[in-house]
Amino acid sequence: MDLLEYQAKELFREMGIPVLPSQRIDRPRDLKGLELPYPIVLKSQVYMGGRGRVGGVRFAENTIDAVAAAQTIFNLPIMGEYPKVLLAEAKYDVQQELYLAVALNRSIRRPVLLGSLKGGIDVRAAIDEMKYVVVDQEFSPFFARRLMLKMGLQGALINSVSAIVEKMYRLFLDNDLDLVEINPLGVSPTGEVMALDGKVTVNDDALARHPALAALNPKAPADPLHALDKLTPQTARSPEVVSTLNSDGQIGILCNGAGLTMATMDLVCQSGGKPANFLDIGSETHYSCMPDILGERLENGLEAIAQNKQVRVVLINLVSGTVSCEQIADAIVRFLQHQSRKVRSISEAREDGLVSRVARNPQLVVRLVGSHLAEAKERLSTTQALIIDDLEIAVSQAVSFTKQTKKPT
Amino acid sequence: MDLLEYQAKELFREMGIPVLPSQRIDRPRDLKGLELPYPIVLKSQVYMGGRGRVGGVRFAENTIDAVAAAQTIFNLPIMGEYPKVLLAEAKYDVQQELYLAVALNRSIRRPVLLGSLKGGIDVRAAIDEMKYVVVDQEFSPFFARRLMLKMGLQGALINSVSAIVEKMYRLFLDNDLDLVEINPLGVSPTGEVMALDGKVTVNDDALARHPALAALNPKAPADPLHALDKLTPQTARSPEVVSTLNSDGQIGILCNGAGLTMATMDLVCQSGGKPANFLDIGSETHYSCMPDILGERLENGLEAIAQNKQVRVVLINLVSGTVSCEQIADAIVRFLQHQSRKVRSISEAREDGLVSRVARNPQLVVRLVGSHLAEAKERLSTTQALIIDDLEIAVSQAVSFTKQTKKPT
Amino acid sequence: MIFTPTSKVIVQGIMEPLGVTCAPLMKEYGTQVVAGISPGFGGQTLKGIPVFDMLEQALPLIGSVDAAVICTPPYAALDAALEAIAAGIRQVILISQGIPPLDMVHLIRKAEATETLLVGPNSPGIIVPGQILLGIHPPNLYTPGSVGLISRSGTLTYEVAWTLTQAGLGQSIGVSVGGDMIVGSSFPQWLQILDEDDRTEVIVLVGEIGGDSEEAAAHYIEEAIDKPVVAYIAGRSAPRGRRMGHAGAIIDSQIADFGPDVGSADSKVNAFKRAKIPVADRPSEIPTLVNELIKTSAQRSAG
Amino acid sequence: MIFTPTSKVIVQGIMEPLGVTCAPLMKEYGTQVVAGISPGFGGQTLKGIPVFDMLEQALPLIGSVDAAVICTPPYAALDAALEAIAAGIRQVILISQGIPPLDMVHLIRKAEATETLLVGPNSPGIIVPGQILLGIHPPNLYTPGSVGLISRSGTLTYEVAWTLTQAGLGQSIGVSVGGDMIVGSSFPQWLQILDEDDRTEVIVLVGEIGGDSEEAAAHYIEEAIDKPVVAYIAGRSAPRGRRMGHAGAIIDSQIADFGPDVGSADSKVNAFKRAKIPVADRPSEIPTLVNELIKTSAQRSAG
Repeated sequence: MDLLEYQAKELFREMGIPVLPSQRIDRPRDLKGLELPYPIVLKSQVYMGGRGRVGGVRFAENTIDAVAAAQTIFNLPIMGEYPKVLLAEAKYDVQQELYLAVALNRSIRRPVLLGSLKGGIDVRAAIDEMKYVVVDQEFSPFFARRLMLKMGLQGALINSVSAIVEKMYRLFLDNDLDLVEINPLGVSPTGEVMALDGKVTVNDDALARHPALAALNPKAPADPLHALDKLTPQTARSPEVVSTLNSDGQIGILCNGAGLTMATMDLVCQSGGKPANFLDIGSETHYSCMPDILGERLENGLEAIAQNKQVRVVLINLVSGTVSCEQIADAIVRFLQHQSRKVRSISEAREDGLVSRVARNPQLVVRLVGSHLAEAKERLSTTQALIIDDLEIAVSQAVSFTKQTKKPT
Repeated sequence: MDLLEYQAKELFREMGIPVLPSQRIDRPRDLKGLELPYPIVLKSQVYMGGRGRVGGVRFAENTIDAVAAAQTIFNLPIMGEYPKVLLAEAKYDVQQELYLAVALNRSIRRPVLLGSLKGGIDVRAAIDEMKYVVVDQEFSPFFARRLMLKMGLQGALINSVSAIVEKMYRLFLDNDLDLVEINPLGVSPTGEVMALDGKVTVNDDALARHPALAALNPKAPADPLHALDKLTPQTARSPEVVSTLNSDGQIGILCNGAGLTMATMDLVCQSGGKPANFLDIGSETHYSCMPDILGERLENGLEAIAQNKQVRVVLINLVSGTVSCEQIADAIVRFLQHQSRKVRSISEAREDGLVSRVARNPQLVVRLVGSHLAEAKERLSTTQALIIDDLEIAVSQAVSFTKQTKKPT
Repeated sequence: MIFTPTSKVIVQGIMEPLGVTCAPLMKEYGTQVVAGISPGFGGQTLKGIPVFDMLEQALPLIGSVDAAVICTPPYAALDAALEAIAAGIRQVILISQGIPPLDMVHLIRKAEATETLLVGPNSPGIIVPGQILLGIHPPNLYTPGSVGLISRSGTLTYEVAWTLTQAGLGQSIGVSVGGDMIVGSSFPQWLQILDEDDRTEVIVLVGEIGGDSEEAAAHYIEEAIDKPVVAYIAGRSAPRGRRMGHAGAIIDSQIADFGPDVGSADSKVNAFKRAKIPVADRPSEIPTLVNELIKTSAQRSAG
Repeated sequence: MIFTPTSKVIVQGIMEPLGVTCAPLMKEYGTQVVAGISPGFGGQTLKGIPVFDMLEQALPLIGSVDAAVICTPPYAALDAALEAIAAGIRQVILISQGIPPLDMVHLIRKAEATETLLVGPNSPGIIVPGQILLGIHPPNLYTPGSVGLISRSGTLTYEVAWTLTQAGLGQSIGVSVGGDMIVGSSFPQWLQILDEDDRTEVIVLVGEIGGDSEEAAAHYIEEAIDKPVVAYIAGRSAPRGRRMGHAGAIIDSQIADFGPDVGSADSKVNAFKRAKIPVADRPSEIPTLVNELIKTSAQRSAG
């Protein structure tokens, strides 16, 4: 979970990392009650980067300027994202801007400290000068000093900047962060340091043990890759979140497990199909995973996928060690019964019968691997669901359904 | 530094250790604005133990009872200590009372977890059932469960009580405590747990890195043994705190280092002397220790010891590696000059001359070990201070001064 | 192979839903599940497996233990693993998903210091077909043989195992290093184990997009592995997207040794191709490629 | 003896007031002070000693280092010690007082894992008269000889050393384990070192009231030390008082193995007497008792 700049700075303040006096602005007229002296900086609070280059950061010398600037920023999308909040902040006189970060590196499997003498908005320059220190053993402040020396800092700055990195690391550890970044850390002509912009990403798996952070609930824009790639563990009964892929796709994909979902989607694409959306109803490694829950999730998942009226065919590919195919088939049958009841009730309500076409159930193509497959086939034999043993045949069949059938108009 | 119960419980609350609804009472009339429902318990907030046995804890059914009880408690000393604050707390229905503590053990050099099935005011019973677990490696919650099993807890209580110990340990670690104790931990008939009384001792050496705790500044009663035995490191320029020993003693003792102070005091007693007070002006292992500071501390220390008009002789025993005897002698000379100026100015102000006797300087017996001793002797030769090489002769001389001279009347 | 039918195994979190599923599955397969641990449930039994509040209560009764399988809630897993390591267990398999990464960092440091083999988290564990099950692999999809199967997926591993089994290719082992962000053992570690394992003739490595573990594996195979390897990568059709935004880009570019595009399917497939490792385009191609390698291998031995 | 004139030594916190006092004192005594460490002062020198920001910058220039002497502010000492251990130094002497006890617990666990000898904190360190000074013992009060002097005081150690020197009894070593609540090495550890040291004939142990380290030492001497030992305890006339109040009493009664009165002068003196170790009533008695023991010892060797 990403935090907005003003939320990150609140954490910095609590940890003793110096930040400028600032005020949160929810609407332009809040600036009339501003408690900061002018000149100020107004900054768009968005999750996307690069706001500085597109006008999301503006200076103001007085209230009239500030209100105008705020109106402009509220109406300026940053890579498609509109700010809900601005941050008004005092101006700061910097002589030097540094880049500092603590991040978790999955391949080294350790936190790393990062630092560059060239902080600020020019990311390329920051990267060229970037140095890093792997925190291979338990952290102690000397790891931070090691970064200072790699960066080439000298004299008193070694201590003042490493003290900041120390606090960043503590923030990182105490709050289970994936990332804490200060860019830039401003260095004043007198050698004082100030965190001028900050970014904090809280690890989603750990969020439940940090209720204060979880409460910030930023509702970051959903990212389809995110859902697959981060393998975000859902609690066993959490609501199903379907990821949309192609607005003109006609196949919905439902699998258990992220890897299997990706592999199935790959096969659909390789067979010339176009997935509309997909849903991973969860792997079997959730500690509260129980056979009945998978059935329930399957049922709800099918409902969720079928919400997208674009979807003509749903390809179900489930490989299960702990749930029998029979139980899975039962859940599919329950879904189909529920759907047909819904269609009937809508048709009854609207006599013109038009809705029955719109609310038509998608074709189900089911491929199951696991125990009691024969019984599952038996259950599904009386439904419209097509059950196929071989994965590739199931995929071709699903794709061919989209080619056979015309799109409803 | 000890915390009072209500301060300890505030820490418990922040850490998620369950405590009862309560309210701080600074004067009896605060009870008229009480937000707790009756019946309540009123508890004397003192650093001393054993308040329950002497009436420092009282129940009240209504406001009239409560005000009367509060007046009684405010006027009831607990081992000589009057409460400045009471705690009003809801009543709790307990089925069982447990004792739990996390303490630092100096001989094992590790934190230990302590637990007894017999908590409450009967300390003897608690001790008879006490079990402990040494946290030899980095803490993990299984150390707490190990204590539960040693105590003989079973079923759900294993988890609910070990969760409390886990939080106590985190409190202990995060705040550099010497001790955190819950006695009793109440267990309700339904198996819920509640910290009914708590004790927290913050380590004095670590206090400076916990400003929020340091701000609680409880001004605990000074304990002469404390000063010697805990070897509390004073900051190099902190004010001198003289420890008073015997109200009829006539010798003041000033040394550098706690061990040397104790050894010198032992010799004075063995020679039949009676120390009035003593002062350790600090060992040489303070990181900001500098030669000029020792001289300054000596001068201030002599002033502080001489405040006690009972003191007829001051025995100075300084063994220094880093400060030369010459510098020490200079500081003594400065003290004597300052004292004689003071005496003179008082006598001038009061013509009856009586004060000169009262304000008379104590006799100084000086024993120094270190470099440039000859120069030191030279400096002191023109003063009233008697400088002696041998420690035991110096001690006898100091004692004999108190026997020779009559006490001023 | 370090895992044999004589290995003594405990299940931590045995009374959690996952443990209740996992432990009997293991026992039915013939694994010696000598005890289960679940604080608060001491004295009970699960399908004949005695349950204890703590591991140290069980040890005097069951003797030394070879492996611990962890099915606890994710926030209790670090403690369970440390309890196992403190009790001298040197093979720890974490099934539960969602363990906070910094808990894993802590655990990995401890495991390195004590030479403990960690598998998982978010892993179905290990199966040595016909010998032992340490986790929740569906046993009926596997059959004994000489293909060593390594992955970081759960159900996709089963899919590939089933594909091999149907093609008449048995497996010497099936292991998933786990799907969470930070996992306890790496592909190179397992490649090394299988390279030294007598029963393994060919290694199948099943990867996914994200991270750089496939790139690292490709590099390691080229440098250090003698046995033939077939790779497969899932996620080729997944949409490209930013990972950690702006800062993520900076960080990845500095830390990864495998180029700026690391994590994508192309990066991974190319890494294997550069290392001359055949890459299957789809699961059904895996048995074909394995058979070719076995043939080449046999020819080489014959020649 | 593990400390010799060839030992290479660094001083951490060399630019703090304590370091500025300590390092030149050591160097004048002939100790090889090869570098000083003070972050922010890299590139400067102190009395000819080169100063670095970090230890790892110094190592390529000065080679491996035998001992680190720490003079930093107390809250920086743990980090300095960990920096020294990470750089491979296995003798760490903490001079600074006031290091938080939980920092010491952390450091002691690390030292045990790496077999590092810790001395201090709140200790003048170690002197091997005529050979090497690692700390702030006043060299002129010591003279080479065969009495091993162990204490937990600072200036009282100097007092006893001076008493011995004046009585013509030289010292093989003077070491203070330190006066803070939690210290890095124990009396038994040092008793063992001196028992094995060829130059040491008699051991003088200087104790104080508080804690149970003297009781533990008496017990250890009885069990494991062959050389004669003289004890002295300071604080006999100190007023008795509660330590940690109510809870403290409970805790002490459970953890201490030496009875309820542990920590008092009587408890300590009695422990030594029970172990048949002569106890000096005053510092001036120490040389007398040492001489007697040497005589007995000589007679025994002769007889």
